[in-house]
Amino acid sequence: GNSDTGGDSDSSGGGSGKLVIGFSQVGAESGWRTANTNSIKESATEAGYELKFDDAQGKQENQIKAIRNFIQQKVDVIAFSPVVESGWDTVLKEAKDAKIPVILTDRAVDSADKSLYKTFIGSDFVKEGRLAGEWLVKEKASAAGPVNIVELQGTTGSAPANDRKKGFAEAIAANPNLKVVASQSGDFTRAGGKQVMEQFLKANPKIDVLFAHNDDMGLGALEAITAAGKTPGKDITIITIDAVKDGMQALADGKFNFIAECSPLLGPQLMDLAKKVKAGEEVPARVETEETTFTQEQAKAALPNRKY
Amino acid sequence: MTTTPLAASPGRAWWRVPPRHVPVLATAALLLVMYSIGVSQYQAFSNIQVVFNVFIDNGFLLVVAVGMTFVILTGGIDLSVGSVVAMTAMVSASLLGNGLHPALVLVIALLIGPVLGFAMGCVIHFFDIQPFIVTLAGMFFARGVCTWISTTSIPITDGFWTSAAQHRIHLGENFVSVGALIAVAVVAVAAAVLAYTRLGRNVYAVGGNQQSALLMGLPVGRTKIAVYTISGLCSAIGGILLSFYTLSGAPLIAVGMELDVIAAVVIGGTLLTGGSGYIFGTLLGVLVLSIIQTLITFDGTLNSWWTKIVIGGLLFVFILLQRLVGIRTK
Amino acid sequence: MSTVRARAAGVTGHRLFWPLVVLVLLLVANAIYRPSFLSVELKNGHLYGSLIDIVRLSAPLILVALGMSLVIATGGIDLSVGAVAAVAGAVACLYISEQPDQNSLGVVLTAVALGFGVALLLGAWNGILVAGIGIQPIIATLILMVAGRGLAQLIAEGQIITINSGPYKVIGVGHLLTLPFAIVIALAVTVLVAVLTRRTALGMIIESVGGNAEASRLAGIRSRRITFLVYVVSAACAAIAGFMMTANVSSADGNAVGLWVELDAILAVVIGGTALAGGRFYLGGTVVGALLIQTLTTSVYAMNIDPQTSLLFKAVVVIVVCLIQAPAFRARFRRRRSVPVTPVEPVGTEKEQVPA
Amino acid sequence: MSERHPVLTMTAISKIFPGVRALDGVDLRLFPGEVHALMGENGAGKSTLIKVLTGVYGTDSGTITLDGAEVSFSGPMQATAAGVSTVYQEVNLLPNLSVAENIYIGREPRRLGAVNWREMRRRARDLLARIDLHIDVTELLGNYSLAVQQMVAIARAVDIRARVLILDEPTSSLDADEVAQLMRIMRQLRDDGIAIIFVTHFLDQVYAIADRITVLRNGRLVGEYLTSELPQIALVEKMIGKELDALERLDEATSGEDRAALESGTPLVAADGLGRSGSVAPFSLTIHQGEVVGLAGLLGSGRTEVARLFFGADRADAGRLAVDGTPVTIRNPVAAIDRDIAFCSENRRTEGLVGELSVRENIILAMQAARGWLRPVPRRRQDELVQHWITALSIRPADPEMPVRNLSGGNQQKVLLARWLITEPRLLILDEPTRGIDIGAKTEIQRLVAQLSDGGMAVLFISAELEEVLRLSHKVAVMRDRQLVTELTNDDTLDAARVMQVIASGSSQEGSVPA
Ligand SMILES: Nc1ncnc2c1ncn2[C@@H]1O[C@H](COP(=O)(O)OP(=O)(O)OP(=O)(O)O)[C@@H](O)[C@H]1O
Ligand SMILES: Nc1ncnc2c1ncn2[C@@H]1O[C@H](COP(=O)(O)OP(=O)(O)OP(=O)(O)O)[C@@H](O)[C@H]1O
Ligand SMILES: [Mg+2]
Ligand SMILES: [Mg+2]
Repeated sequence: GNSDTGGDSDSSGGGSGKLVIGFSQVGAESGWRTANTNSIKESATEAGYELKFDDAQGKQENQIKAIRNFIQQKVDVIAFSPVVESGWDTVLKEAKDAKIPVILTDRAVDSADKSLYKTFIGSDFVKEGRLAGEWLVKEKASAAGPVNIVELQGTTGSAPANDRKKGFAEAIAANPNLKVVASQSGDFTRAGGKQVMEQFLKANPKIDVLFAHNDDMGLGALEAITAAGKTPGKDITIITIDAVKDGMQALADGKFNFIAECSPLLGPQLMDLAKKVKAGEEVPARVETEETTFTQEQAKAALPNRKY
Repeated sequence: MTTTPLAASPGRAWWRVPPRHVPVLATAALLLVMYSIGVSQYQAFSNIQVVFNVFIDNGFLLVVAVGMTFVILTGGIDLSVGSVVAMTAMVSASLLGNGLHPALVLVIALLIGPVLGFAMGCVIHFFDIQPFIVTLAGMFFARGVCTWISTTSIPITDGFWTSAAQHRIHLGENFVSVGALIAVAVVAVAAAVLAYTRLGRNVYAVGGNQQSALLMGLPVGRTKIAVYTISGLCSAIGGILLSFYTLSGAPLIAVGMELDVIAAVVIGGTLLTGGSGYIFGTLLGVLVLSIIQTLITFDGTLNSWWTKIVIGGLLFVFILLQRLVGIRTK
Repeated sequence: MSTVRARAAGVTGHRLFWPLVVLVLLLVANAIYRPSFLSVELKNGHLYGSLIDIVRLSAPLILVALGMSLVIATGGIDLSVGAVAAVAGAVACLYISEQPDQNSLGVVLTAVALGFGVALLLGAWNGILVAGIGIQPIIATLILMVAGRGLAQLIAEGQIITINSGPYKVIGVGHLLTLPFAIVIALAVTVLVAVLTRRTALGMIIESVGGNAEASRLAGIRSRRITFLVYVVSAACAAIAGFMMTANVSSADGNAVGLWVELDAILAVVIGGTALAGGRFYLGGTVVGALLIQTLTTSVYAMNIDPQTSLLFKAVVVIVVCLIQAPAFRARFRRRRSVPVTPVEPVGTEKEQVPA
Repeated sequence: MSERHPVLTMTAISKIFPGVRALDGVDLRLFPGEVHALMGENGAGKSTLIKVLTGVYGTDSGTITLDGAEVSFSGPMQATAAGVSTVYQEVNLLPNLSVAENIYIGREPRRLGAVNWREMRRRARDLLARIDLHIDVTELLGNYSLAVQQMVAIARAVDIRARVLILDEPTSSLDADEVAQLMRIMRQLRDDGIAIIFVTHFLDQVYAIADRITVLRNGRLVGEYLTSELPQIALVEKMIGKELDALERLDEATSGEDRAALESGTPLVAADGLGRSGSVAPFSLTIHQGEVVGLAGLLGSGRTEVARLFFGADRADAGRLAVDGTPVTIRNPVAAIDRDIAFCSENRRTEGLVGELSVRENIILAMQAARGWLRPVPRRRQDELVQHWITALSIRPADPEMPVRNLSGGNQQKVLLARWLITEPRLLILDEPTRGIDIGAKTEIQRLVAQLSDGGMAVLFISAELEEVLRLSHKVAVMRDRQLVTELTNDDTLDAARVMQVIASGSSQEGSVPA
């Protein structure tokens, strides 16, 4: 029932009653995000906590509003995946004043005052980009001539797009033969990835590598590559990030070459942290999600047990 | 049958509300009903702070909606507002980051919006181009400036900005922010301008019938340019408030805000065809959107997609009731 | 000589002249950047090239914009087209994904019919709100714009539905007589809408409702029915666009399908010369507008314009289009041309004047 | 005459619209303290001349001097500021604002820089009281009838202290009383030394008030005359450019002789206690085939409302309606048109024409609507019909593809009439069909009505001009205060004075059927 959910706001003792977590999600803009939401919801149910879930529909304003409302409702712990990095100090201060601990998930904030939140749990986008780049450097170590790379960026101005681009660029700087010849935004969508790739293929006669900031754009680009009469995975090496099911399938099928995982399954770790934070235990300032990378063989092995 | 007196003026007694105020009052009443539902359903909803938060969290939306009300009253539309808000915040953040004096930044930031608005108004008036397309170009332009400045968000650490952002004005146990007060002040000024100045009258006149207004010797062009400038100014103020609110400039902030703003204005009873509506209505419109949002957050059980469906549903119920009340009193 | 000039005046005075000029300029710019841009070759019996891409990619936009033209002609606006496209695509893909044999033509036809049916319902919903209850169109369709996205996600439970259906894929990437099938569909629908509105009296009736609804009612036109109808047509067009978009990538993404297509569609309609206030509509103009918008997007990719500045580039082009299209703007840069004037009958009487 | 200097001179004014030379070297002189009538057929260029003067349109050539100084207004705002106050032909006010605002917008009384609403209302009330209009000035203007709006427009123009006052067909929607009021005000202003340009198609009014007449034809100046030196017949001849023969010989078109024949048989349309609360009190009225029923009454007496009930434009909430003796419910115009009823609305701009569509499209609109969208009227047939009526009603310019909004006021009215005539209705409701139409065309329309009724068409005829009603109708129904008070048979004894008396007293002593 929803009419009584606001009722247990007085259970601030932590010992009595259920732990109440207010969680503000960015939105439901991708399958990845939905998996992330589901993981958090399921873990909360399993742990027996009460979860107040809010969907900010991709707007920072909405998230700030939601956090304010959580403060009003005197939840025990506030967790949220910030839409953007900056701009949280004011509301986080209010949370601090109300003595409600805050946990950041998935994306970090750039507050100078680190005491505003207890911990961060999530992936490191720069690292994902770097992993992708490092694999490529190793893969093409023997390449004699120049290697032409095209890049499919995420939504212009979004944190994952910025960071993954940065990490990748840093990594491939190791080999001057590796050169990004074209880089455009595919808005993280399949249709966008396909449309941009079509033009890349026409504009650049020799493309050796495609780096896509997420699986979906990579999957869209696959279609463009096939339509242009090339063999994905062979003629063009494809590297993506995320490792959602469709992406893993493509990897297992040999159409992708490498995926750096960005795991959405933060739920269990988050619940664990929430409990510790509420109990006043020490927690590390930064908890990274357990993530890995996949090659084609690893994907074949992992695919049967993937949850999302 | 005896001769009925010439029912010339739709006669009415003093206690009856003029028919054209009915929609606004109906909206206000419905808003109260909605609020009561929230209070009865969710415990903490009755805190006064919830009401204050509505103003704190929607200050910039309110200010921008005020500007949009002027534009829509003339029968125009301004799609650039969301981007101009973002651009203002972005410019402020980057200038502050470069160590410019906050007062100077404030002036510059407050100038950019009106200048762009003025330019758009001139194009709309002198070249007789549809506002939709001109302001859409303005929207691309302003957003382009945002990403051009930086693709990453820029934090603001300036002392003036942070104190304006974090200063709380206490009213009893509760508090409001500086931004909320500015927003309320803008609403008051705008309402006065619309009701008590020539500009205000001309705005309604242009919206009523541009051709007639012209023939009546009213400054149609000047009025049209003025409203887009005002809208630009309001967007600039909104941008400043947003930069207070988030203490940063982000290139992708306030995307799609123009739709929220237009929705708020129209829910407030302003006709999109122009000539009829009130600032007070716009205030109510913003409150309605915000209460819907608050209700959903307080509920806290909705799925992402159910959130959207419920927002749409509540909007529908609200509009429907508003409409039915309107018809009933006709 | 003078006829040449008159004819030139007639051509440059045409509504579509300037949008077409900009379109050609964009293509020329692309060709200069990369000469092969304009080349069209035949690969495995399919036409292949950037120009073909542009037309194919603009197909969904053309469809949505056609429906939007009719809505705008009645003085309305339909913000929900993107959401409707997403819902229709999601319904079709969901149905296909649940069938054992995704490659069966029957399955695909059923799926398309289902998606189409749902879209018609959504269109009818919009129509009832606007024509029946009398809610302002922008708000009435905003409701569905928000809720429809939710619906699309609900159908797919927030996931991307991936399908593997040959026949369905044809809608997006198939070919017919060397032409991409999407182009064929867009062409067919354009012709259909044109015939329905211009070969019958429907177009004029729509324009009359948009021009003056009350006068039309008093002339015996069922204004409400017409208004209702255009929203249904708009939803139907959006649905086809939705199939195309989802078929293009063989997957339905409740969030991404048709995102912001309503803005592009309105822009296309307006560039095409239809006034947002309602009244006259120009289907040909709408098609040109849609092509122009897609060319703009493709140019950004093809010329590899930095994504950071691509919006500024778009803004400049849109401003240029609307400026040179505006007669008031061109009038400032042009000598006054003599206008053919119908001769008046001579007035017999001398001018007479009486003293003051 | 004494040596006076004109306050305004326009010399060799030309104005070209795409495809139309609306003005061709026209001169106009205007002296202080005179009423100067500007005359001409529909489309002669009167309104255009005025709009050129006030800067709505730019001139293609020619000069304008005001008080000896050459001026060129960029718009009405400048013209008003220079002392030229104008009432344009179509009522150009703002229906979304209150009456008081409409009068004072642009020069609102202010206190401390803020609009002083109370003062504005007070002044508006006083001003309207001076022209005998007692209405709620806080009410939206749009809620009042066209006639009231016209009076408000006049009040606005008159209240602006101007040197030149221009009235473009101000009387077309006014009835006799209002016209008298207006004349009184005009005389007063003239005596104060204000120069007035007066456009009208009513010759009586011209001769009652104008000192001087300028005649235009086809965009050219025919001449300037002193009223006292120009007989009516000569004026008409100058306007239409040919000898005026059988123009005025219509009087015997109707007579009471065939009344008995008309009244026999079931009436074509019979209203029994038809009414709508808040609009018209229940009334009964029958109209037979071939009969012309005139509706007489003062402004706002409810004539339009009666017409709208017959047509289903408003829904009746009381009483019954029978067509051919069978009871019918007419809920909307479609139902009325199905029963061969046509309604030519008085307010052509908001309820009649679709300005953006062409003359052709406007003319076939009703016919097309009746056929349904699937069966378009073949283009050839459209052209035939349209061409026929353009010639028959001499619609100018005779270009069927011209947007109707570019036509002169009178020609627009003719287009509206043509729309309904091609549907060949059995009952034609004409609400002020001759408003703003020049005498030539007016006679033409009157002749047409007589002809149609001879051919068996029933006509419900509403006009502010009592003479016209009497000339055409077999029967006159008198309205007063939104009630139908009586019906008068139009026999030889009935004249305008009688009808006026009935209107004034609200009852008739003899020969009447109580409502
Ligand atoms: N905006 C316009 N565009 C094109 N033609 C126009 C426009 N305005 C007027 N005309 C044409 O100019 C001519 C003169 O019109 P005008 O309105 O001056 O006539 P008028 O003398 O006032 O007639 P009426 O007695 O019917 O009001 C007409 O042929 C009309 O069609
Ligand atoms: N002199 C007046 N004073 C106040 N109200 C008036 C006056 N004249 C008309 N009205 C208003 O005008 C409105 C419309 O009247 P209506 O159109 O029914 O009259 P009508 O008989 O058709 O007159 P007409 O067609 O000559 O304008 C009525 O609501 C009435 O209140
Ligand atoms: Mg005229
Ligand atoms: Mg009337």
